[in-house]
Amino acid sequence: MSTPSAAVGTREITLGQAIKEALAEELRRDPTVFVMGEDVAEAGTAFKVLTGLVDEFGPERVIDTPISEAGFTGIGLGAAMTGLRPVVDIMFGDFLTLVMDQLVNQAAKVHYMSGGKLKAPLVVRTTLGATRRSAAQHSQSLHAWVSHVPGLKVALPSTPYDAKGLLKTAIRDDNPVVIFEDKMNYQQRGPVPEGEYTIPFGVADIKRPGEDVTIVATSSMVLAALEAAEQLAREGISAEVVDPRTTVPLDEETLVRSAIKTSRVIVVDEGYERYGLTAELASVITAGAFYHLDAPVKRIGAMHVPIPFSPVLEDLTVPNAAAIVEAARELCGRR
Amino acid sequence: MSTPSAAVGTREITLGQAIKEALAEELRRDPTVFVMGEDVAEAGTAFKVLTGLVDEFGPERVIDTPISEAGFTGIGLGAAMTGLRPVVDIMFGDFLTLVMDQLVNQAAKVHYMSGGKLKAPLVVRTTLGATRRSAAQHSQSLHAWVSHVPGLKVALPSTPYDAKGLLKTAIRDDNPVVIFEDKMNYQQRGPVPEGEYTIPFGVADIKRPGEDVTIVATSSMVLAALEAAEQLAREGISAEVVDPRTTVPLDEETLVRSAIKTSRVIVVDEGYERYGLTAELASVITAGAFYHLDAPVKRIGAMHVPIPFSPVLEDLTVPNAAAIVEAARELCGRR
Amino acid sequence: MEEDGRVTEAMAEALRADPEPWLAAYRRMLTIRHFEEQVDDLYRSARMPGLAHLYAGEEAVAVGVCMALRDDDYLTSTHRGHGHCLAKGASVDRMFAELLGKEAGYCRGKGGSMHIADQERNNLGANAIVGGSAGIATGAAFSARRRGTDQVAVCFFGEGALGQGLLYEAMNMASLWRLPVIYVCENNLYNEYTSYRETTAGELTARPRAFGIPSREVDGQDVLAVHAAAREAVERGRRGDGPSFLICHTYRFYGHHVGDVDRAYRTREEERAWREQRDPIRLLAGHLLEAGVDPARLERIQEEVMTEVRRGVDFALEAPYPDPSEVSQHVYA
Amino acid sequence: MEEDGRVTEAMAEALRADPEPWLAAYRRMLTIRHFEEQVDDLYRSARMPGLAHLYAGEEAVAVGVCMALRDDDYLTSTHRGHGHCLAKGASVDRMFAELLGKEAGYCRGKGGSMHIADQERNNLGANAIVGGSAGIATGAAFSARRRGTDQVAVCFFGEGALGQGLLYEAMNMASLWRLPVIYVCENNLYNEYTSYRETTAGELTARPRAFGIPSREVDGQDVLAVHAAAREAVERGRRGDGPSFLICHTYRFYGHHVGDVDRAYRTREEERAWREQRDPIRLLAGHLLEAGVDPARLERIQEEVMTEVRRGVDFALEAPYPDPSEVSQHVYA
Ligand SMILES: Cc1ncc(C[n+]2csc(CCOP(=O)(O)OP(=O)(O)O)c2C)c(N)n1
Ligand SMILES: Cc1ncc(C[n+]2csc(CCOP(=O)(O)OP(=O)(O)O)c2C)c(N)n1
Ligand SMILES: [Mg+2]
Ligand SMILES: [Mg+2]
Repeated sequence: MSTPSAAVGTREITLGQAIKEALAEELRRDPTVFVMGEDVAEAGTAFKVLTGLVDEFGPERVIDTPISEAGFTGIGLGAAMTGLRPVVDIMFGDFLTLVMDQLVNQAAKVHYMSGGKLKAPLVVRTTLGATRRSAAQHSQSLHAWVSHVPGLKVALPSTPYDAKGLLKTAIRDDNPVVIFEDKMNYQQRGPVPEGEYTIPFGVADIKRPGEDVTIVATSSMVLAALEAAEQLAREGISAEVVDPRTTVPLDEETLVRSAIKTSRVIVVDEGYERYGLTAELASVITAGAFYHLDAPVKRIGAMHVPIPFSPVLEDLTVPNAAAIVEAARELCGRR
Repeated sequence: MSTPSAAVGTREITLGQAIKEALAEELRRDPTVFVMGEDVAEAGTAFKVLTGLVDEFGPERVIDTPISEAGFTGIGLGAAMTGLRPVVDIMFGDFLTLVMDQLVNQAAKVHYMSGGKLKAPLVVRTTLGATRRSAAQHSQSLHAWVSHVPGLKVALPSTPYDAKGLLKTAIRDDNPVVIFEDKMNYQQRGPVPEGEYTIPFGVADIKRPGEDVTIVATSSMVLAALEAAEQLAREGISAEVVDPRTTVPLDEETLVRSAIKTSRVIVVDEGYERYGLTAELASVITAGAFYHLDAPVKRIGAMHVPIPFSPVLEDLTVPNAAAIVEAARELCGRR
Repeated sequence: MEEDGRVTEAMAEALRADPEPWLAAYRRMLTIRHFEEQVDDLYRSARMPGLAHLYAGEEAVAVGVCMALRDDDYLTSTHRGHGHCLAKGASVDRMFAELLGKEAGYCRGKGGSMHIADQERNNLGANAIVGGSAGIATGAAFSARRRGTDQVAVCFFGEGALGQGLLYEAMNMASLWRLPVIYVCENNLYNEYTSYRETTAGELTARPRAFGIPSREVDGQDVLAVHAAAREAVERGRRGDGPSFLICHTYRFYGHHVGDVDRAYRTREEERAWREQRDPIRLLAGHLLEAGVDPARLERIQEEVMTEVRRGVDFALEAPYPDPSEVSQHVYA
Repeated sequence: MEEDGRVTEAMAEALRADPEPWLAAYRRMLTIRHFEEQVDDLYRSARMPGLAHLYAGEEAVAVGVCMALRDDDYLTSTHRGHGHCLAKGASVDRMFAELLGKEAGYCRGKGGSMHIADQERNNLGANAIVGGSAGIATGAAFSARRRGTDQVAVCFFGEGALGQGLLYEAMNMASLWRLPVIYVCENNLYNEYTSYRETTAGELTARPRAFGIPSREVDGQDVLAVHAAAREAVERGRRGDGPSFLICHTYRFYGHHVGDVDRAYRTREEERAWREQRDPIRLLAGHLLEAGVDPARLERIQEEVMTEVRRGVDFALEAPYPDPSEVSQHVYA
């Protein structure tokens, strides 16, 4: 697992702080980088993740926009095509619905359509995750949509360490990158080295090694998977937790290798299960490890319903540790 | 296969004519139905599919709009919520990028968010399919996106018969339905009964029965699959071609049954392969038929590249009969 | 707004002649105020899930507009939608139930504060996407027209929604097709935590006019002025003369949402000035007393409203949550 | 457009004083015309894949605007983009190669007619999404501003793009941030097959003004008038005074695209009137001859242009297609 050993100069910070650090470092390093979005400056975003950033870099580089997601994503794209490196903030992942044209028909295709002559080093930061009691239009995890689109790269950090390293890589990448942050985990703490580092795209991380069953988990579901692995360990089942970290590019090899080792696989993602991430990951693993698998890859995604407001209902719609433990027991023939 | 026997009153008409017939019949049957979109009236759409419709039903029910996809989809939704049954025309499926908020955050969720008290009987007609030399922004097949969203139903007709029956069902459905037409197949002819009929959603159609290998194909790929099946038959391989016809609801049972029968499965779809339709169909089939499969389900989708203009390149990006034949031979150990 | 001044004078006379409708308006505004104070309390006492955007301070807008509507007229609302819902006639108890995620709520607890709707009164619902209902409201007006009724549709939105392109697409078609829709822009000076002046170029009134839609600025704290303007717009719609646009200048007395307590983006002085000099409820009470209404009546109304709100909260707190099986119901009709 | 009348007079004098720049403009306009006629021929003779939207008839707009630009100024274009590309200085042969899907094309044959771009002259490309480049052009202006250059960005679009909300979102920010972008609306009277009058409510000029952007109507067939207005807008942008909006009234001599041959949505009379009385190339030739330019020069230019275009087509027809391996290149930088 590639999180730092308790080396000199490693501290525990929150996911939110890790993201702010990544932005601050890149803003310092590269004058062409800037941040733009609704209430990102004085307010430091609706999630208070960027508090103070504008004080260091000024309103010229940390820019409050009107409530015009399509418009400022397009402006970000134009800036990216002409020498700048914008980091555009889309407050809730649900609002990606408003920028799909700028992202998919424009940003993703500029490099290809121009025969490789134009580039769009645009970063879109947005959120995913439910159970915040924010109801159907503020709780979706829509990363499957952008993962489906050639020309876009997609990152799904699950820890403060990954968030900082992946965001810095995204900013330095010459392609449009969409990075999804789990809005429920901004306060989650984890070790992050003092020094400069980046995390390459397309390299999965084994968050916990194991032998009996592989749990491939993304973003918000990595914590659930680790919790499940703990529980399973107590029951004598050794679970390996693999976090792809980026869906495009996807580290197929690491996923398949783990599947071949354990011969039992669960794929967990907070997006809708149908036509979502779990289908692709399950298919890739099945294609690569078919003859080693004891059973079909078990998919666990969000229920096929709009996310309800009522807490008693909302909690039923997203995967959790208990569901993962259930699935693992079943795969391992423990019932 | 549920296309009509050469019964009395069955004629050969084109897919485009079938669609116009479905609309004309529903416009006649139900005064609350209306059609709205860019150039749908006098021009009869950019594909000339609705030519003449406005002459029978007038500009009050076949309505030309400004170039405002989000706006008129929203207006369609508001009309649907208040007693009408709009059929909204989105000229190219690529423009779905502009209506995702109205479709996904609004139409798909209205019924659920209101606790079942509001309804949105909205139909969105749009297109998919490449090789028209229309380049990256007019050639995508984005049906995976909407299939991922609870609250939406999605139909993918592959024949004139299915197109007419599914469109009529869509118009009578009380939910938002997105129906994708293959823009390259509007001239394709097929048998369609004179009389009234509809086709239920969630019922796959076996377009060609077979024993050795199952080819699950959607929309534009059904023709390619049938062509491949012909070729394979000549080689002594009996291929069964299954067309799901709707992705939501999905007839999992028929797909799995065929897979169990043949033990070899190919899934073909013109959308991008990664994080697309083939992943879900392959996963559903694998989950249901795992212990009966000789090999992992073979997925064939569009190449992970924006669709290039140059014909010599574009033709390489979409699946075709040859690729299907290749895959079938391999699955059947014929090489 | 000299014109509105005159209108208000006319209304004031009408009020003196027959205070009853204005006493009803007073009751509604007071109900909204107490409802929202209750919501804030429910949040602070951790008895309400999630957040809520309070309408307190803006009551004259929703009530002044909805007084001009019939039950069968349509309305679309926003994330700050409790006031619109109550003004259209929803009942306090079922609204509280919705905010607490209870089955007795208007949406069976599935919508919550940001999606509250009242189908019985053609309130098509609050919308958590800023500007997201511009098309829906315009479509409802289109539908009324097509069905040959004289219903109108009111589209409430905050000034922040002027940033959303959808609004302009919808206004263009409403104007082309002369649809009976009234766009009501509630300018409470802030898009979340940012002053609307930093997000809005040019003249507000010029936006609708650019699409051939008559627009008018109104003092959103004066229910008489709002109602006068709304009545005109509604009549215009019913006559088939097309859409109208009202810009109501108003202010939210609380933060952007119940959790927005420090409010560094605006001064306490500004807040005090609005609360003390521009409270729409106090202003209406003043009109009523001037008109010779017995202060005791206002007090009685106050007591009745407080009782109703208290009963509503108690009802909601005791009401049962939806059955778990509800989770997969109503995905499809 | 009396004001533009005066401007034209001034320009006419300038033209008499020094006809050279206008002879260059004449050459560009003529190149566009012959280029498009060639494209039509390639389509009708089935030698070009797909369709193309011809700019013939609108030459004065692209050329008049681009004459006011430097090579390093930015430009975004539309599905009807050949004219913009040539006016910015692209070469005929590589353009034909792109339209035929050849590797020698500006986009290696991967973009085609609807995505043609010319990176060497900061033409950020044609866009097949109506209004799709409003944000990109505004962002290029933002970038110029942030990088401290005095570059400007021109956003060309048809009047149909006035239907797209994105344009209003972008104009609002351009105005708020005083960005050096010039929105050039080419009003050729039709959105595809529908008259713009059926799709556009209110006054065209009021749309940008509603966002505080000065707007001006120009005779799009008079390159002198277009250039005068464009020069002013460009200077304004370079000075840091913010965006401008030009509405150029023009006409496409061909159908919406090369396959649109019956054109039932407009009359042959209307077409004839524009072709005979409002041909921008004839109008400029008239100015030049009045100014005493030797007719022989115009003829020579005509011959040179025709040769260049013929050579360009031959080059493109003979040029090789991209290697199949190109298909998966340039997906990611
Ligand atoms: C499309 C969209 N973008 C951003 C948000 C987040 N958001 C919620 S309320 C709000 C401010 C809205 O301001 P305004 O429209 O003036 O309404 P007010 O809150 O002032 O009543 C924002 C940005 C959203 N809900 N929808
Ligand atoms: C968003 C979008 N909607 C629809 C289309 C289909 N379409 C292509 S060109 C066109 C008409 C554009 O009219 P206008 O903007 O006036 O440009 P013109 O063709 O007249 O130059 C339409 C509707 C498109 N390309 N993009
Ligand atoms: Mg506001
Ligand atoms: Mg036009």
